[in-house]
This record gives sequence, C-alpha cells and structure tokens, in this order.
Amino acid sequence: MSSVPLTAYLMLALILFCIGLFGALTKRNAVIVLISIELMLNAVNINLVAFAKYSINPGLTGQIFSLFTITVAAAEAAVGLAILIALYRNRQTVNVDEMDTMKR
Amino acid sequence: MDLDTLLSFKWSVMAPEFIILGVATLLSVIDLFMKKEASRKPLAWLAGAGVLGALAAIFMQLDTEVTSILYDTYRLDSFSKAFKILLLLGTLLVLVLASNYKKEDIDENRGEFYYLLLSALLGAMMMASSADLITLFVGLELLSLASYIMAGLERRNKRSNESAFKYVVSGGIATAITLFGMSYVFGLTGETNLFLIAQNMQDPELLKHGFLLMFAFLITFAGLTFKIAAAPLHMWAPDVYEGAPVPVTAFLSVVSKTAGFVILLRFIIITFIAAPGIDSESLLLEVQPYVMILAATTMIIGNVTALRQRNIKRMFAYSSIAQAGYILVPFVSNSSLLFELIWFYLLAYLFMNIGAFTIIQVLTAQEKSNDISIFRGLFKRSPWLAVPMTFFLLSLAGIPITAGFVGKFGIFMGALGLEPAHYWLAAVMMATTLFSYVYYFNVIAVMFFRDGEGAKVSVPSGMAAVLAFCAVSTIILGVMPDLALDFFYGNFDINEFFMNIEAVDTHTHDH
Amino acid sequence: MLQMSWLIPLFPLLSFILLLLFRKSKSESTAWIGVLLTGISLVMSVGVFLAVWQGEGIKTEGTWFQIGERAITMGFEVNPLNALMLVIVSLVSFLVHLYSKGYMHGDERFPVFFAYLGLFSFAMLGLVVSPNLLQLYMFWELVGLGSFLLIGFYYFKPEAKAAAKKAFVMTRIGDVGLFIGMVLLFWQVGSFEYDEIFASVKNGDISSGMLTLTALCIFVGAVGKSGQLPLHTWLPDAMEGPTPVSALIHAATMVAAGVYLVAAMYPLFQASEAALTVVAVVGGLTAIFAASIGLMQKDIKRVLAYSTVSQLGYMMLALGASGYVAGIFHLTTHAFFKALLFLAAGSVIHAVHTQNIEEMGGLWKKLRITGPLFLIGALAISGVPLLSGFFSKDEILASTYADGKYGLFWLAVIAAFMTAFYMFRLFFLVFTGEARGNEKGVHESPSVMTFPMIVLGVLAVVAGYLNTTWFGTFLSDYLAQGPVELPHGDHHGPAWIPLVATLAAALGIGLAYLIYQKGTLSRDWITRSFPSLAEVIYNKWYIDEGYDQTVVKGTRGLSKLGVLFDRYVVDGLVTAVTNGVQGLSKIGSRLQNGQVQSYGTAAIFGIVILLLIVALTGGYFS
Amino acid sequence: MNAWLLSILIFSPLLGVLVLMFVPSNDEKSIKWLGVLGTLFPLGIALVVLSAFKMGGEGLQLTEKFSWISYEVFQSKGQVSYPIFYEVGVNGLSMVLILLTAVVSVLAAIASFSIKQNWKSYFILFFLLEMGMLGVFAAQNLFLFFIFFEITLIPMFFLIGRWGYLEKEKAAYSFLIYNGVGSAILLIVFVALFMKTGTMNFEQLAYTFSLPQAELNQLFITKGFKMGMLIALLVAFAVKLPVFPLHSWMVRVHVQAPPAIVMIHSGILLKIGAYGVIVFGAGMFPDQFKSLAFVIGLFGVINLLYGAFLALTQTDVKRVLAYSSVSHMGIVLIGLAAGNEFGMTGAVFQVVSHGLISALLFFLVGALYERSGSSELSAFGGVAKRMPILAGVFLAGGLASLGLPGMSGFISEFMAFLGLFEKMPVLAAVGTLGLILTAVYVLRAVLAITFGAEKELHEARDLTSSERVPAFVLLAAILFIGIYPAWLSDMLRPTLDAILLGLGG
Repeated sequence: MSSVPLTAYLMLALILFCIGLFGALTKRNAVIVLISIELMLNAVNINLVAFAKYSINPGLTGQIFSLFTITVAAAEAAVGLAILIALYRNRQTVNVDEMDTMKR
Repeated sequence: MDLDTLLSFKWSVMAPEFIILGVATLLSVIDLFMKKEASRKPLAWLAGAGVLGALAAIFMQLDTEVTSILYDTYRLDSFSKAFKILLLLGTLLVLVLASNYKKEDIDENRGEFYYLLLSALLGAMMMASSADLITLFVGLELLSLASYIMAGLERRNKRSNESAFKYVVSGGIATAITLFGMSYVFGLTGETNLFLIAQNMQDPELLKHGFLLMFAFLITFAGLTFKIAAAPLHMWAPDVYEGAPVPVTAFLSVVSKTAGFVILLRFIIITFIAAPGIDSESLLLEVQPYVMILAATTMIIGNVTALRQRNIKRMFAYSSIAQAGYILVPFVSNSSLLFELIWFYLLAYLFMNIGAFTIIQVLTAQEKSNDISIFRGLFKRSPWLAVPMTFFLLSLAGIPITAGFVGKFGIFMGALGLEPAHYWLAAVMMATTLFSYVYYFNVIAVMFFRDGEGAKVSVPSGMAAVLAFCAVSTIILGVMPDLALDFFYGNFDINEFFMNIEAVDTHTHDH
Repeated sequence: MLQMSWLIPLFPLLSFILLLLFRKSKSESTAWIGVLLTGISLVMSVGVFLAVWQGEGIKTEGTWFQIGERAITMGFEVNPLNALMLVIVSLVSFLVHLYSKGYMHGDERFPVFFAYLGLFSFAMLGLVVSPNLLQLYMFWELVGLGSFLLIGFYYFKPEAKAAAKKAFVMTRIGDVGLFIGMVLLFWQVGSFEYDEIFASVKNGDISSGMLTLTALCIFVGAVGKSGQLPLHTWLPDAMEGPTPVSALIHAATMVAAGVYLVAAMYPLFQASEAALTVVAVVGGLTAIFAASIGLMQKDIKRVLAYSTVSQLGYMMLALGASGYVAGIFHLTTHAFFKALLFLAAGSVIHAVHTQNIEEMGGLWKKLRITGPLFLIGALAISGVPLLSGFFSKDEILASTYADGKYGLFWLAVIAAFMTAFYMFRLFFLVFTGEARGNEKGVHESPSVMTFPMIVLGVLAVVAGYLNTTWFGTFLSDYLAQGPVELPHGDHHGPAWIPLVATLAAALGIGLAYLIYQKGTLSRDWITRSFPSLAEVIYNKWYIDEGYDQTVVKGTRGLSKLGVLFDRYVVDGLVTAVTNGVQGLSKIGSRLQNGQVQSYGTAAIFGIVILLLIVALTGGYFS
Repeated sequence: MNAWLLSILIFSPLLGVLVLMFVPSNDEKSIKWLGVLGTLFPLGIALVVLSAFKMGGEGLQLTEKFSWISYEVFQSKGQVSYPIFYEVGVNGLSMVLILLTAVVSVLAAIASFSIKQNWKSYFILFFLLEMGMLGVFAAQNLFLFFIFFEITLIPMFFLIGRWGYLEKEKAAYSFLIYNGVGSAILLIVFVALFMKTGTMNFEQLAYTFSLPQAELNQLFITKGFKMGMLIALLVAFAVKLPVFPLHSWMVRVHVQAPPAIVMIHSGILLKIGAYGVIVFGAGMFPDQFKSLAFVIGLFGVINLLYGAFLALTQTDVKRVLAYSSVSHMGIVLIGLAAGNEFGMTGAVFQVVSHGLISALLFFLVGALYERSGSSELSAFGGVAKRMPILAGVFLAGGLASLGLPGMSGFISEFMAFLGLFEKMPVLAAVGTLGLILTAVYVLRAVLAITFGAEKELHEARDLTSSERVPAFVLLAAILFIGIYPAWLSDMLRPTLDAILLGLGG
C-alpha cells in the first residue's frame, strides 16, 4: 500500500474541481470556460481512480468509469467548441459576458 | 469477453434501442448522400417509422420477464418499458413538430435534426434501461450532447447559438457536479452496478460515513436536477427554451425532462433505498427535508417568476420548472405509489405540454413573435386552436377533467400518503399552483377576452393531428384516468424495479 | 260562528289580491270590493263578539311545520280580549274603507290604496286572532308592512318616503325586542302558545329575572309599535300618509297593537312587578311628554298624532298600574274618538287643502257636519263627563291611584289638562274665528265620508257606557272570562278622582277658550315667558335631532369606517400579498440576468447552502 | 331508468351544449331560446328525480356507484387499494339544492336574454356551469365533489371575464384566485382524508370518523388531525360562503359579473360553501364542529353585522346587494353554530331562501341596469311611477330580504336565531342588531330607487313579459316557502336529523 492516503487524492480532486468551477464561473473567455469544465471532469476522474484503488470497497469499475468520463468529456468539449464557433460566426465574440440577449 | 459470451446475451431485449440506433444511422447516411437542395421532409417519415417500430417492439416486450444483459448493465424491466413508452411517444410527437417547423435555417439541417433527435432518444432510452452508473452516465451524455446541438440548430440565429452555448456550459457544469457526486457513491461502495451499490450500502462499515454519503447524495441529486430543470440547476431553462427552436424546446421540456426523472428514479431509489443516514437511520428518510426544500424552491421559483413573463416560450420554461417541482414532491416521501404517480404525471405532462408547444409553434411561426400578444383574440380567429390550448393550460394548471388534475391529485396522494404526511409541502404546492393560475389564465384571458386582429391561423395537417391527439388524450386521461392506470397496473409490475437477478451471481463470481 | 272566525282576516286579504289584480282599473267602484269584503269581516266579527259575550271561546291549531320533534303551530283563537279587538278593528277598517272612497277620489292609484288597506286589515285581524306569540309576531310585522306601504302611498314625496322608512325601521327596533323576548320565552317554556306560557308562568317554571327580562323585551316591541317613549318619533311623521290611513292605522288599530300585546301577555307582566312598573312609568312619561309637544304643533294631523301618542301612554300607564280593564277600555273608546277626530280632520283637509291650522279658521259654518263631529271627538278625548273618554280616563286615573303610583297619577292629570287644552286650541283655531286662509270652494264632504264619521261620533259618545260604575261594568265582566286574572278589589278609587279629571279638562278647555277664542290672553304669553322651554317643546324636545346626531350619525360613521376598513385593511392585505408575490417575481427575473455563469454560481450557491445545512444540523462541525 | 336518473340529470345540460354546437353563432334568437330550453330540460329531469325521491326517506336515494379510478398501493400491511368511485346520490338536503339549481338556472337563462354578444359560447359555458352545480350537490364522494366544484370555477371565470362590466377581468381573476385558495385547501384535505381512511365516500368517512378513538389511532387519525381537517375545511368553505374577511372577491364579482351570472353565483354557488360546511363539517366531524360552534357563531354574527354595516352607505345598488349577501350568509353560519334542529334547518332555509331572493334582486338590478345603464342609487328615483311592476317586485324582494314574515327570509332568520338563542343567547342578541340594520339598508336602497321624485331613465319600460317570468316565479317561490315551509322542512328533516344525531342534538 502506498503511503499516500486516500484523503490526499480526494483533496486534490476537490481542489481541482473547485479551480475548474471557479474558472467556469468567472472567466470571460468562453474557451477557458469550456476548458475549466474539462478540469472539473478530470477532478472526477482522479476521484474515481483513487477510489478504485483505495476505497473501503475497492473495485476496478472505477477506472473503467473514468475512461468513459474522459471520452465523454472530449465529446462534450468538441460539441461545446463547435457551438462556440457557430456563435462566434454570428457575434464575433467569445466573451461569455456578452451572451445575454435572453434574460429576465 | 469472447464472442460466445456476446452471443449468449438475449439481444432481443434491446430491440427498441437497436431500431432507433439503426434508423438514426440510416438517417445520417441518407442525409449525407442526399442532394443539398432536396427536401428532407420524407426523412421524417422514416424517423417516425423508426420510433413507431421501437414502440411496437416495446409493446411486444410487455410480457417479457425482467431480463438483464451485458453483466446487468442493461436491464429490461417494467420500469424501463413504462418510461420508454413515454420517451418514444414524446419523441414521436416532437418529430411531427420538427418536420413542420418552418425556418430557412432549419431546412438545410432538417436531416440532422431528425437523427439528433433519435440519438437523444437513444440516450434517454439507455438511461431507462441502465442498471449501471457507467451506462447511465453515457446515456445521459448522449442525450445531453444531442440536445446541445439541437438547441443550436438554427445556426444563423444568434439566440439559438446563445441558447446552445448556455446549455453546453450549464450542462457541462451539471455533468461535472453529478459525476463528482457519483464518484463518491462509487468510492463508498466500490461498485458501479446499481444493485451492487445498494447491496454494499448495507455494509456496516458505511455507517461511519453517513455524512459523506449524505453529501454524495445531495451533490448527485443536485447535479441531476439539471435535466429536469429543477432548483438549483434550473436557471438555464428559460434562456435555452427561449432561444432553441420550438420543437427542441418541446423536446427539452418533455422528453429530456422525462429522462431526467428516469435517471433520478433509477439512481436514487435503487442505490439509496437501503443507505444509512447520519444517525444510522434510513438516508432517504433523512434527506426528506432537503428534497422538500428543493421541490418547494423549484415550485416557487418557477411559478413566481413565470408571472412576469411576456414571452410565451419563456413562460413555458418557467412553467416547466414549476412542473418539475411538482413531480419532485413524491420523491420526498417516496411512497410506494411513486412510480405510477410520476409515470402518470409525465404522461399527462407530455400531452399537455407538447400540445401547447404545437400551438405555440404554429402561432409564433405565423406571427413572427414570441410575445404573449400573439394569442390575442385567438378564440375569435381560430377557435379550434383556442379551445385545445385552453384545455392544455387548464391541465397544466391542474383543473379537473383534465389529465393534469389527476396527475396533481396523484402527487398529493404521494405527498400525504405516508406518515409523516407532508402538509407543508402540499400547501406550498397548492399555493404556487394558485400563482400559476394567474399566468396560465392570463393566456386564456388574452385568447378569449382581448380582441385581436390578425388572420385566421392555418394549421398544417400533421400539427393538427398532434393537436387533436394531445387534446383528446388530455381530456380522456382526465375523465378516465383508469385507462392509463389500468394499463400501467396490467402490464407493469413495479416490483421488478427492485428485482436483482444477475447481480447476486456476478457478485459471488467476483469474489 | 266561532269556527268560522279564521275567515275574518281572509276577506281583506282577498280584497288585497283582487284589488292588486284590478290595479290598473280607472273605475273607482273598485273601492266597493274593499268595502264589501271588510263589511263581511265586520259582520262576522260582530257575530263572533256576540258569541263570546255569551261566554264561548275557541282555539284551533294545526301544525305549520315541524322541526325535529317540535311542531310550530298556526291557528286561531277567540277570547274576550281579541273578540273585542276584532270588532274594533273591522269596524274602523270598514268605516275607513267607506270614508276613503270619498277621500281618495281622483287619485290615480285609487285601487292600490284600497288594496293596501285590505292588506293592512288582513294583517291586523290576523294579529288579533293569533293564538301564539310566533303567529302574532308574523302578523305584527305584516301590520308594519301595511303601515309602511300606506305611509309611503304618496311615494313620490320625499317626506313620505322618509316617513315610511322611519316608521318601518323604528318599529323594527321594537320588533327585535319582541323577537328576543319571544325566543327567550320559547326556550323557557318550549312553546310559543299563550296558554303554555301562562301555565309556566303560573307554575313558576321561569325564574323571576327571566320573567322580567322577557316581559321587558316584549314590552320593547309594544313600545315600538305604540309609539311610546323613546321610539315614538315615527308616529307623527307617519302623518305623511293619507288621512284615512292615519285614522285607521295610526290612531285606532295598529298603534293600539302594542297595548293589545301587553294586554294579551298580561299574565306574564303580572308576574313581574318590575316589568309592570316599567310599563307604567314609560306610559305615564309618554302621556305627558307627547301631550306637551302637542301643545305647540301647527299641523292638524300632527297635533292629533301627538295626542295619539299621549293617549297610548295613558293606556300603557293603565296596564302598568294593574288597570287591565281600564287600559282596554281606553283602547276601545280611544279607537272611536280618535278615528273620528282623524276622519274629521281629513274632512277638513279635504275641504281646505292644507294641514296648517294657522291657515284655517271659521270653518264651523262651512262644515256643518264635520264641525260638530269634531267637537264631539274633542270633548270625548278631553274627558268631558258623559262622553266615552271621560269614563275610560277616569278609570285609568283611578287604577293608577289605587295602585299607589301617585306621582304618575298627577302626571296623568296634568296630561289630561294639556290634552283638553291642545284639543280645544285645535278646535278653536280651525272652526271658530276668522278664516285665515284660502276658503274658496270649501264645502262639506260627501256623505260617503260623513256617514262613517257620524257612526264614530255616536260610538264616541256611547262607548263609555260599556264600563261604568253607574250602569254596570259590562266590560270588566266580559273580560273576566278571559285568561287574565283580573286584579281583585275596588278599582274605583276615591270619588274625588272624577272631579279632578273633570276639573283638569275644564281648565284646559277654558284656557284654550281664553286664548284662542276670546283672545283674553295673548296667544304667545307662554312663549314669551318661557322662551327656551317653548323652543324646546316646539322642536319636539329635539328628540329627532338627538337621534340624528347620535344613533344615525354613529351608525353611518361606523358604516363609513367599515368601508374604509374593507378597502384598506381587508383589500389591503390582499394587495400586500399580491405585491409580495410580484416583488418575488421581480427578484426572480432580476436574478435571471442572462449570464450563464451567474446561473452556475447560483446553482453552486444552492448546493453549498444545502451542504451547509446538512453540516450544521448534522452536527458535523460541533 | 331510475338507476341512471341522477347521472342523466347531472349531465343533462350537456345536451344543450351539443345542440348549440350545431347552431350558427350569429343566430341570436335560436341560441337564446335554445339556452332556455337547455335549462328547462334539466329542470324537467330534476322534477322527475323529485318524483322518484321518497319524501322523508332516510339516507341516500337514487344512488349510483361505479368503479372509476383505482390506485394500488403496497404497504407493509400488504396490498391496499385506494379506489375512487363515481358515486352519486341524493338526500333531502341535496335534493333541495338540486331543485334550487335547476330552477334558478332556468330563470337565469331567461335573464340572459340581455346578453349582447357571443351568445353561443355564453350558453355553452352556462350549461357547463349548470352541470358543475348539479354535480356538486349530487356527488357522494370527495373526489367527485371536488371535480364538480372546480368545474363550476372555470365557466364562471369566463362568464365573468368575458361578459361582465368594466372591471370584469379583475373580478374574474379575483374570483379565480380566491376560489382557488378554497379549492386548494379542499384538495389537500380531501387527499389527506383519502390517504388516511382509504375511502372518499361521505357516509363511509363519516362512519370512520365516528369510530372510537382507539380504532382511529390505528389509522393514525388523532383528535388533532380531525380538528385540523375541520378547520381547513371551514376555511376553504369560508372562502366560498364567503366569510369575513374573505369576502372581497364576492363583492367584486357581484358588481362586475353579468346579472344572470350573479343570479347563479349568489343564488347557488355561494351555497356550495354552506352545503360543504354542513356535509363535511357538521356531518363528518361533529364533535370538533361542536367545540368550534362558538367561533362559527361569532363569525356568523360578524358577517351579519359587517355586511349590514357596509351595505348601509354603499352608493351602488349592486354593492348594497353584495354586502347584503355577506350579511345573509352570516345567518347561515349562525344557524350552523347553533347546532340544534332549529339552527340547522334555519341555515338550510336561509341557503334556499337567499338563493331565491338574491336571484330575484339581482335579476331586477340587471333589468334596471339595462334600462338606465347604471346601477348607482343616485341614478334612480321614482321608478314606481313608470315601472310599477318592477318597483313592486323589487320592493317585495327587498322585504323578503329583510325577513318579512310570509316570505322565505323570515323563516330562515327566525329559525337560525331561535336556534342560536338556545346555545349562545348573548351572541344571538348582539346578532339581532343585524335585523334592524338589514331593514335600514334594504329600505334605503329599495326606496331610493322606487320612491321619491322621478328621474329620467334611458328607457322607462316596465318589465317585459319575458322578464316577468323569472320575477314572478322567484317571488312565488319565496312566498311559497314563506307560507308553507313544511314542504321544505319535511324534505330536509331526515337528512338533518342524521347530522344532528352526530352532533348530539
């Protein structure tokens, strides 16, 4: 067994998640927002893999889960970027702040 | 996993999914090779045939025993059948809307529209049948990704773009939150199979981790509220609904929402039914107040904010938020009526909401506006639109002899059925329902009491059929709800939902 | 005969219905319907009276409707008291019908007038034959309706409208008292029947406090109807109605119903000394109070109206002073002479088309029939010996004295003096001296009007001999057959009482003569010597104004307050809720600012709050 | 035939809807006559039902019961089903109210001749409304009751909002939201009762709640639960009745709705509140009802006086009548609070009597409005001159309203107060003040219109022959009940006796 306790992984994941969240919620550049979301998903991956190894009930499926997560995240990023491009074509901006024509 | 194992599975249980998958693939291929100028309208027939085929397949499966394949990641039980019917029915109706949606932007992408719709449907159906976190997640994402694109289908429409982007970002965050929660659920139980998770939940070791479990539950639950557009992840809905093409809005508000409830039911009920809470009580009992808060908040936000809306699509977005809040109510007490109540409500909701969106689509297309004033004097102009619209609105408001009332009645039964009865929640629900009267009846008032000039509204035959079907169903289910309930009781045994067939074997096999 | 007595009230009802149907008829012969049908009632009433005189009686009842175990009954009863009333009522009614034929000549709603008269007669006769309190109460209210309709007969006159409304409301106040008393008695006795109530009273089933309370409540009803203090103000105003109506309703019959009620419920009153005292005091005060107002009125009908109030006070005083027979005796004689006076006044008004006595005068020569008849009436009411009023008034004074109510006795004597004074003031001003107003075309009324007056004139003279110490106490003996146990003992106090009464009458007449006929005394010497008192009396002691300032204004103020409350508090609360919801709605849509990132923030915020609640309530941090 | 009689009655107005569907919407005359015929048909059936109804018979008659909706629930004690039936039936009380509904509907349909536009949709909604009302009184379980109860709301909303006067929409919303509050509470209560007892049938519920507490504990029915349910029910019906301070919607509706609809509303719909309190309140929770009697009586007296005081200074005759309705509904509460046979009967009599009287008065106000274009008291005067019949009937209606003997209003007031005097004499004595005030405001309003100097009216035409029918029929009914109340009381007695048995006399 490694000397690195599970908690450390979990903390790392949590911090990563929070950083991603922070980025997703505050960055004005839409690309960075999308990347931040990837960061959050990766935090989950760390969780899954760490749990798969060190949990009270360790199990291999966690790692498989993380594989799927990675794939899906990639797809999501792709779709997100595609939509962003369409948006950029029409609006000439990737600034998230300016995407507020619909409100109230 | 060799070929033998692969062949040993009873693939026929997946027939509906295969049909949809096949048709979707076929559509994408045909679309690819079709001439750019050629009308994609006929493709709708193909897509429709696919959905009907899948429906037929499900009806043929009605008598099938509960089966599970692919190491119990996919199961065919009453629950999945019951809800797949809803998903398919909803998609079928949305397809008609989609094929009649008139905008230059859409025309070139219409083929895309159809197969995306089917892909989304496929994802939703997978969710209904999943018994594993991974498949559940993949299904969810399939639905989500397809929906993101559909929302932005009007490529040159800034609002459509914006709505798609907002949807992606919100969806991404929601996915991350959900997954984060799920990762803890997995971490505490070490399994991704729902039934195994449930088994491991009874592990005495877990008693120590009541808090963590509670956190995991709440985070996952909150993440999943994205799909159903409930608090706290509901705020995307108005913007996305407003910007997306009307059929997509209809899809999001009905099929996607149904899928959201499917995953909630699957995930929450199976995995947490035996989970220990902080005080070693049942977790589901302990989280009651929190679910209650979420349900109440959703109802209040949805209904209260809807009061100020002038944009009909936005109004329906808030209405749909509110409706999600209603459907969350039975989750609080989780009485044994849960499934049929939610199923019935979603069925009713399907008819009334798609019916309403049909009329909205027709009107917004003709008047080139989303403002509520497009309904002015509709009763004079086109009574055959105004009267069904009234039925839908009454049904949404939960007025008797409409399906919505029976649904709401059932929800009350769910809220008050078990001890302790949740009178406050029921009261909040009724109070917010009263607020909803104001905006629903406002539309009615505009239709009946205001005089509006404007031409008679022409309704394409397909839309008219959807309209008639929805209107008749809304009334019939309101007058004779037993038609649906008997069908449910006669064909679905909800005990199957909890029946773990293969998990036991695999479990022993693993160790 | 007696079995048929329930038909007596129905003839006028029939008249009412028939005349309503002929409402549009222009022919004045429709009046004969009313006259004929009330005539039948009169004949039957007399028959019934004669039968009762022989000592017969009847009471028949049937279930009206049933509530649970209890049956509410309706029926009719004939006893000495109400047989007498039947005669009085049907007689006066008949005569007034006849008189009206002439008086209402030319009115465009001629048949309607007779219809209303029929309705009233029906109600009044029905009231009289009622065998129980509930039925009495119902007819009691219907009588009020008849009075209301007839006062407001000239509906286009604002004064008539106001007077009708006032009459209804004021009597309604009294009625509520009667209602409460009746209901309270019901829960004490378990029945509305007179018999059973009296039996309970006799057996002492009712506590003395409750006896007094119920008696007083019922008396409130009588006060309202009979225009006793302090609910008298409607009666003078009621003179806005056609004069025959005043004669019938506001002199002879309806206003006497209060007296009748007390008489009918006499055993109850007898059981409560306090109640009797209240009755006597109220009656005595009313007698002198109304008489004082009568001194200065200028309207011929109003003088008579105050006189009526005063005389009704006498009757109440009699009843309160255990003078049961005296009260009823006076009721009877008063019915005749007061009806006579009113009809004569009507005849005068008919002739000169004014009611202001200052504009009359010297009519004696012109109205050769009316004048003497009026004089008879005036003499009778003044208590001049040998006329009916003398005997009945004497008996009242005697009973009061015998009952030991000396203060009230002297009050009554003074009131008698005043009565004589103002009656002869009236007589002299109207009939003697110089004509002060338009006298062109003044002529005697037609015979259809004079005939009833003559009949009443005769009765006003002879009715007194019903009950005298000289010829026999027929009335006492007759009434003794009834359910009321007459007080024993000699009621005919000291022999000086008739002398005092006569003296008071003579003084009054003499004074009036000196002032108004001879002019020996200046007409305004009292006014000059006591200007403020005169002012107060002239303004009817400011009672109306007082009510206006207190009760009416208070009620209206309360109502206005209620309107404000309704608008600002009740509706205000609703508005507050609506505004609250709308405010929430505003906040909700403000939050929806179009920034997808703020949506995410809100979501995270929500989740964090949830988790915090878990952590805090779960004690994770503690 | 008898087996289906009640259902035929309830749904008979639909025939009118069906027929009207095929009439061109601009054929004013046929639509109006069909409108009347369409209400005559239910009246005819109601009379058949009356003839089939055994007077003085105990319990329910002409019952029908079909399985309708069934929920199956798995609980620890095994499978429990929660069946909902279609159950209808009549007892004396509902028979009376059904008759009232049928009669007033016909008269209101005649009064609807003054409707100026959209006759077709008007009458369709009118029929739906009638169906709802008939259903409410015939329903024998909570679910059905609620459904019909709500069915009445929707047509009313349209009828007020479409065909009303100036502020019609506000009134319609007011109506909707207030009644929505009432029905929301009702729904919660009904479902709660259903889930606790597993039945929705009135009689079974009443039976269940009459079980000894020990048995009820097994159903988790505590005394507090009963009390809570009763209070909620009372509040819900207080909105409908309406009880101070929940009355402002009703005033608004009375002022803004078209006269024919106000006839129905004030004549029948308000009575649903009273019906509900009797059937659900006193019928199901007698003990709790008794312990709340004082509060109910207090609210009754408050209603009576508040309504009367406010009616005193209103300048619009419709508002006078609206507040008078508030006041008169107080008498219903007073009768109910008495909880004895007199009070109960008085309350029901008041329900019927006020139904007739207010229908009559609002009909006449509508007729006046049509002639003058106003309902302000100051716009009228001396109407008796040119329109003697209208004035006469109006006066008669006013007198009936103030409780003149010989008219129905007297019987009900008398009995309600008689009842209350047994239990709470002081409160009752305070309440009698209302009798005086009633006289004052009724006469003020009626005399202001009919008496006094004549004022110019737009059109001084006496009641036309088609207008005389409702006026005279209602007046005749008022007189009939006032003179021969036994007819009504005999019909009611078995039903009320059963309820009183629960209340303990």
